[in-house]
Amino acid sequence: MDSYIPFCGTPPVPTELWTRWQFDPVLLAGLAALGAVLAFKARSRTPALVGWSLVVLLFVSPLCAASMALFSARVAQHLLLTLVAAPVLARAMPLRGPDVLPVACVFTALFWVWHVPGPYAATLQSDLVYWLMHLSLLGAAWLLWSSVLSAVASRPDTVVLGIALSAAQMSLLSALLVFARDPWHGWHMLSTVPYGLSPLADQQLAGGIMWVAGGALMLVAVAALVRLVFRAQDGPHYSAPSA
Amino acid sequence: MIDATADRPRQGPVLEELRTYEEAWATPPGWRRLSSVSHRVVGQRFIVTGLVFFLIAGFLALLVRTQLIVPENTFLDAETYNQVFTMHGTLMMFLFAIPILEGFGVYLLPLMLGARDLVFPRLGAFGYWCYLFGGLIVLASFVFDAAPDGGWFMYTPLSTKEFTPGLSADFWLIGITFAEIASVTAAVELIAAILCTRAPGMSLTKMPIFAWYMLVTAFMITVGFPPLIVGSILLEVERLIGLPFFDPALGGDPLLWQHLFWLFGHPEVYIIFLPAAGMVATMLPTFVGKPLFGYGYAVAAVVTMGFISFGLWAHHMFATGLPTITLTLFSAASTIVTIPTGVQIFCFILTLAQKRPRLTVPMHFILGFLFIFVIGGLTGVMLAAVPFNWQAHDSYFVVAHLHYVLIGGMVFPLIGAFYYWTPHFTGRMMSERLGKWAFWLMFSGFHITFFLMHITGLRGMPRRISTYPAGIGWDRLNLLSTIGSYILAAGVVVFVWDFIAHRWRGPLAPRNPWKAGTLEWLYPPIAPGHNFHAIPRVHSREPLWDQPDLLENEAHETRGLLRDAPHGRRETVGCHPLSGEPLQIVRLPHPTWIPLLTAFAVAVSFSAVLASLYDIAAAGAVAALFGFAAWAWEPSETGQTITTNDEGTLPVDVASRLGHTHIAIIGTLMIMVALFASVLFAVMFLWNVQPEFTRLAGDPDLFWTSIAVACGLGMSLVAWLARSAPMAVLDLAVALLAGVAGWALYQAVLPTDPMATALAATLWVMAGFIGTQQFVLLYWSLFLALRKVSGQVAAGQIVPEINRVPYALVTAGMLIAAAVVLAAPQLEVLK
Amino acid sequence: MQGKPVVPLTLAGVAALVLVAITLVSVWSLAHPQRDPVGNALAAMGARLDGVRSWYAQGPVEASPDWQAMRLNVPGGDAARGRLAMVEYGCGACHVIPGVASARGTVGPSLDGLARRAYIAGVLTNAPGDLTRWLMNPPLFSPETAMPNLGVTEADAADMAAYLYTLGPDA
Amino acid sequence: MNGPSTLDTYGSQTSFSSAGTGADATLVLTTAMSVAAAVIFLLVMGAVWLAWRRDRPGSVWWIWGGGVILPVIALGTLVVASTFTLAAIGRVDDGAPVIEVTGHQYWWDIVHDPEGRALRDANEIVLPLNIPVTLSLKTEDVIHSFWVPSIAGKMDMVPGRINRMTVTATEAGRFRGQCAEFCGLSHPLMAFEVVVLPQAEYDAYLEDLRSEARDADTAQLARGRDVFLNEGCIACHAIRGVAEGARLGPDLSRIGARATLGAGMWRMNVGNLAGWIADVQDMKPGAQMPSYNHLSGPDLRAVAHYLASLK
Repeated sequence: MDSYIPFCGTPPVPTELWTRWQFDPVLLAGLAALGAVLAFKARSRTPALVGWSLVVLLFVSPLCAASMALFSARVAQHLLLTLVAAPVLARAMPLRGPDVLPVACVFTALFWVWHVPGPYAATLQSDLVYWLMHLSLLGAAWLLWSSVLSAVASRPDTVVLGIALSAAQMSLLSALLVFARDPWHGWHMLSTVPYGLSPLADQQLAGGIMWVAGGALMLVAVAALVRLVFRAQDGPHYSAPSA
Repeated sequence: MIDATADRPRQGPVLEELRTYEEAWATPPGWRRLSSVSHRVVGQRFIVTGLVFFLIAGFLALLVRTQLIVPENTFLDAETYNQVFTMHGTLMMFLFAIPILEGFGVYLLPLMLGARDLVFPRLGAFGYWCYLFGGLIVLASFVFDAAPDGGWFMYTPLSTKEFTPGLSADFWLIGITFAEIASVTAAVELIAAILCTRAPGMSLTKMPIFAWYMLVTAFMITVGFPPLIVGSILLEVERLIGLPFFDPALGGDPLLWQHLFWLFGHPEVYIIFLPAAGMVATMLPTFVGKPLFGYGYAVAAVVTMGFISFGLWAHHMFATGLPTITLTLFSAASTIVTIPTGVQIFCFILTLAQKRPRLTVPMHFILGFLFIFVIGGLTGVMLAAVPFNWQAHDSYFVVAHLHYVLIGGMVFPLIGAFYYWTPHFTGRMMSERLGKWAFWLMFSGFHITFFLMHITGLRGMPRRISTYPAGIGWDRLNLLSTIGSYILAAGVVVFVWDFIAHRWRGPLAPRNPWKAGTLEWLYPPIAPGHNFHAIPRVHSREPLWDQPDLLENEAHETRGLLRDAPHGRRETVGCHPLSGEPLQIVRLPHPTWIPLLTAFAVAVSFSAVLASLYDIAAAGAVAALFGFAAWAWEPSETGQTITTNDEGTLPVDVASRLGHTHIAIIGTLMIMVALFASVLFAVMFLWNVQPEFTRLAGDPDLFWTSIAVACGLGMSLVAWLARSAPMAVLDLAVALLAGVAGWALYQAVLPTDPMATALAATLWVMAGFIGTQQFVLLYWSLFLALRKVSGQVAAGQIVPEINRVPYALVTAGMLIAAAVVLAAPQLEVLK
Repeated sequence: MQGKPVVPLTLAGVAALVLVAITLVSVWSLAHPQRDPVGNALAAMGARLDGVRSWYAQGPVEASPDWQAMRLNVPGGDAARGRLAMVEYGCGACHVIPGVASARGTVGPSLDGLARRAYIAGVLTNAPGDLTRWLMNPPLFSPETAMPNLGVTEADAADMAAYLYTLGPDA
Repeated sequence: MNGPSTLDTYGSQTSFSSAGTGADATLVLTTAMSVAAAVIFLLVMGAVWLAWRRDRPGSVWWIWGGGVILPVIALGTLVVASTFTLAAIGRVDDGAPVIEVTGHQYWWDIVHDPEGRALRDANEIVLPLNIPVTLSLKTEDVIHSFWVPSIAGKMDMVPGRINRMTVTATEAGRFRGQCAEFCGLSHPLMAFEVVVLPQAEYDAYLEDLRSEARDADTAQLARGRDVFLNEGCIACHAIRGVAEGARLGPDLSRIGARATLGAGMWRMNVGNLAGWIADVQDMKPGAQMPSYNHLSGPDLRAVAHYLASLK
């Protein structure tokens, strides 16, 4: 296993970061397939295009390489994938799945599994596990946002609970990342130093990003959902009868 | 489905003939009024008790200010001073602000929503007694000369046995935890009431805005209070038997308390602010004569605020040495809350812009609210800037800021609300003249007191000091602040005098005295003790404005659903949570002593813990369990149908996901999940922060852990089966499996030594919490089995069974999560 | 509440007044005590009021001089300076001294009503000269006393004696 | 350096006059934010005023403008400004000389150069002028908070943790600091002084900390020293060259040189010292030291004079 090179390559130093684009043929094929499915199945073009472009960017751009060096980059990638790309894709092409709450539970479990030390290390030792991580996260998030969008008008209670659960677990995980005294991930022990961060600082940054940016994205989602409901059913207004 | 005429005890045709509407809803006279469970009575109890606590706490504040009037004052000694400021904060935050706002919610919401009572009146009454007894326990500390003196946030390790011997901290922890039961029960009750008992046609988007604010507040309470309850229990357990949760030498961490406390404490501020803002949003349109501008925006802002408030707690801890790299992110996060606040403020401003408002006394207080709260919000934004926070934190600047936010954001709207709704309580108007005096005295006194404190704080005066040296720059500021506080207090006295004296001096209030648009003003404000002879259909958010006939007819002749009391019973219409269309008839309880007696039993139990009389505590707890059983023993009427005059046939107490009991269970489960999440947070926080203690106290037994999980899953499965095949034997099976699961969990943690490390101690707490859940299921299932065996319920009446399923499922989920945590340290793959 | 709408000018006007008042008070509170005309004026006014009060408290002028007051007169002693010196030398650590907020000590006797006492520490007569000498070196007169030699200068001792003789001459 | 104590000085404990880089940068931020807050307040109140006078509905864009766009701009600016300030003052300088400050109920233990020869003092922190110093903040009992408003913002002292902050004093003089986190009965009596000295004087101070305490050169002082040794004071207090090692109470090797007694609360003089020894529980309730009211008068005087002589 020692000779194994993770999917996104060895941790880059800052100067070479911008040259590290990822043009793995399998990856490109997969992205193309996703694009094809979206092109045929998506309900609306614009969100499909936006979502797909974001996914492409997240995996082809040097962000992929950066996540080899920095855990915070990995977290940023996951947040963009699950909280921006996934809802946009769900808007474009809703998946059909179970209720919001079970999906939120599954999403929570996956989100934790892929950020704790053991499984995280495994993704860096096998391409298969690496892709299992990204596909399962994207899939669960896509499913979650699809069921949120489809249930928001009919069952806002489960939507609220599901989003509350997703937001709360994310806060909890990020709090642990921020307040840890030792870094969790052995992989990043040396890789963060060229970026002027200690491994612990990198992890704290990751937690902070998850806490704040993740929370902010959740908020935007909540506000947008409430507006969605109200735009559909805003009632008539009456003024006091003049005396 | 059972026919309504089927023979059932206690509601035979005899009763139906006898009782008129007024008789069915009569409040018992004299001392038997204590048995009343009506939302009006309970709401008024909350409001009056809250007001009394406000006056006590305000008096303590004057003692504080008097002590600080000159440097090196000897008016109070340090010990008394510490007790006084601790009790001031405690009473204001826990026993005044939240209960009184919930009291307004309890009183007003059914009236605004078109319900005859809250859906769980006995729960409301029980909650009130818990609040009262809890408050009395806290107050009793003065009598025993053991008033808490650790500040209202009771930081560890100062509040541990080592540094605070004696009972003072125990009075605080036990009394406050007890009083918090009232807050969470009221929250569940309000959630169910708002979602399930609205007038026909009142969809969620047509609710009065106050209901939205209260709904979000109630949800926030269910999630926000549990961390403090868990923290209090941990601290009390550490004090009583010495489990080392907060002792760094044994792997604990004093900051764990701060995290749990502020995880509660930050949302708490919004829990206090939101209902008051809801009052503003209700009163303001009345005086403008136009609906609230941007209702949808306001709702979106309130809902987002509810979410945001849980992510900000770290900004109370900027000076505890958080990682520098995250400080900026937390700082940015803290400022985000300005956006929904700003949206609400601009909704109010734009409401004002629609028409020239009437400048009444409540309107004065609303303007005062805008003026003060905006300043408080701006200083709050300043405090989010980390470098500034390091100077201002724990100084008088923060004292100024928090009073601007709380007095401006809550007390001013509240007193406006008293002027606005008092006619509803008493049938008489409060004085416009005295009201303006009260306002101007409070407004000017407030600013003199607290504006100067910004300067005092930046000049270096820390908070919570009973004395300060003369001549280093704080003398004049403190003198002026104290003078201001007397002016402020004079304003409060004028208000209280007016509130008392208007009972005989105030002019009689006409019907709908403020020309409001919301339903609570339908009846002439001579309190009849009951609401709605019939429940009218509504078409908008302002029914009294858009249906003038409602006010043109006599109130008791209102046309609508459930005219009078066709069955001589207390009933109201239950609605679909979203559309507001009638869904069911909710049968409501008549006056009963059980809530009072049960709360008293709980009070005995809590006080006995305080006095270390554990056998009495156990006896009290058992008595309370009997109380709950007696309370729920009454015959179920689910499955009957009632034909109403214009909505066709409606079922009684539906057994479905849309029913009020189910919504209440969801609310309860939110509390349970939040409690569990708090415990889980404690476990993982300690594991993460003090990893070197992970293996020191022995490993949990994984065999028993898996037995526990298996039983938990089996229990859920049987509970799920029992929902469609209600047989006593299934209930017994659920009880058995729940019991075995709890016992297996105990066996699982047994190899760890809770006294040895804090991590092991939190594992025991986690197991104990789930064990309690299992016990509830066991108790619940035995209760159901007993009822079936004794013939109290018939087939088809499956309400409790259907509600037990989510409870069992969530409990099983907790078991699985706990199992992962118990197993994790032994799985090399995780570390 | 049915009356004609009050002109909001009143409201804004009073609010503005409150604002202005708070601003003025804040600015004043920031002024250094030694460069504070308002504070100095207030202090001067207070001193004048004190003078009037003490004049009034003396009551009607009697024919005979107040021998008691004259007996306690400390030549060259300034009571106001003496009070500050008490703080400076730390007398309050051991004694309660009325008028000195920080002086709450219980090690030695309270100095309240000192003017009425017959002896100082039981060894010296209570007269201005003896009190001044005592303050400058207590162990000289009472070898077993716990009161240390505080290194008080003669001028300071006279000031302190003058202040102490203001404590309860008439009661 | 034995000037008047901060108790005599107006404005000795204020964030308005800054004598350290941290306080300085923060004061700029404070001023800017206060002005901005005042402007925003007036704008919002102006909007209320206009709304009051207006008689027809406004546009929903006001909500977007006032509730979303304006806050986002203002907050963005604030976060940027605050971050720059934080970056300027928040960094811990690992290379700077270290002073370890330990909070106790209710006094401060101070160790210069803790990694080296550990030079102890108490309740008076001497800082070199214009040289960054890293403070290492700890506590022995409950949470305290270290705050010298004129030098820098505060930092908590939490059991089980060490918090560090780097400060640079930019003005010579004496400044008052105080515990800012409620820590028990005598929390208001837990202050201290910071003395900022030019390099040469600072070096002399450190030299002073290295050398033994002043000798008792008169009969009375010798008697005081004997009382100190015989009455058990040495169980808690150390005096270099006389009795070393005890750390439960403040180091008294140069107590007479400090301007204040009892952690920044009283002026240092024989009178206060005698009163303190005889009845510390009255002066500072809850302090760990018992009142020594069983000493004979001459013994009390002697020990007070002896301590006052330690300069």
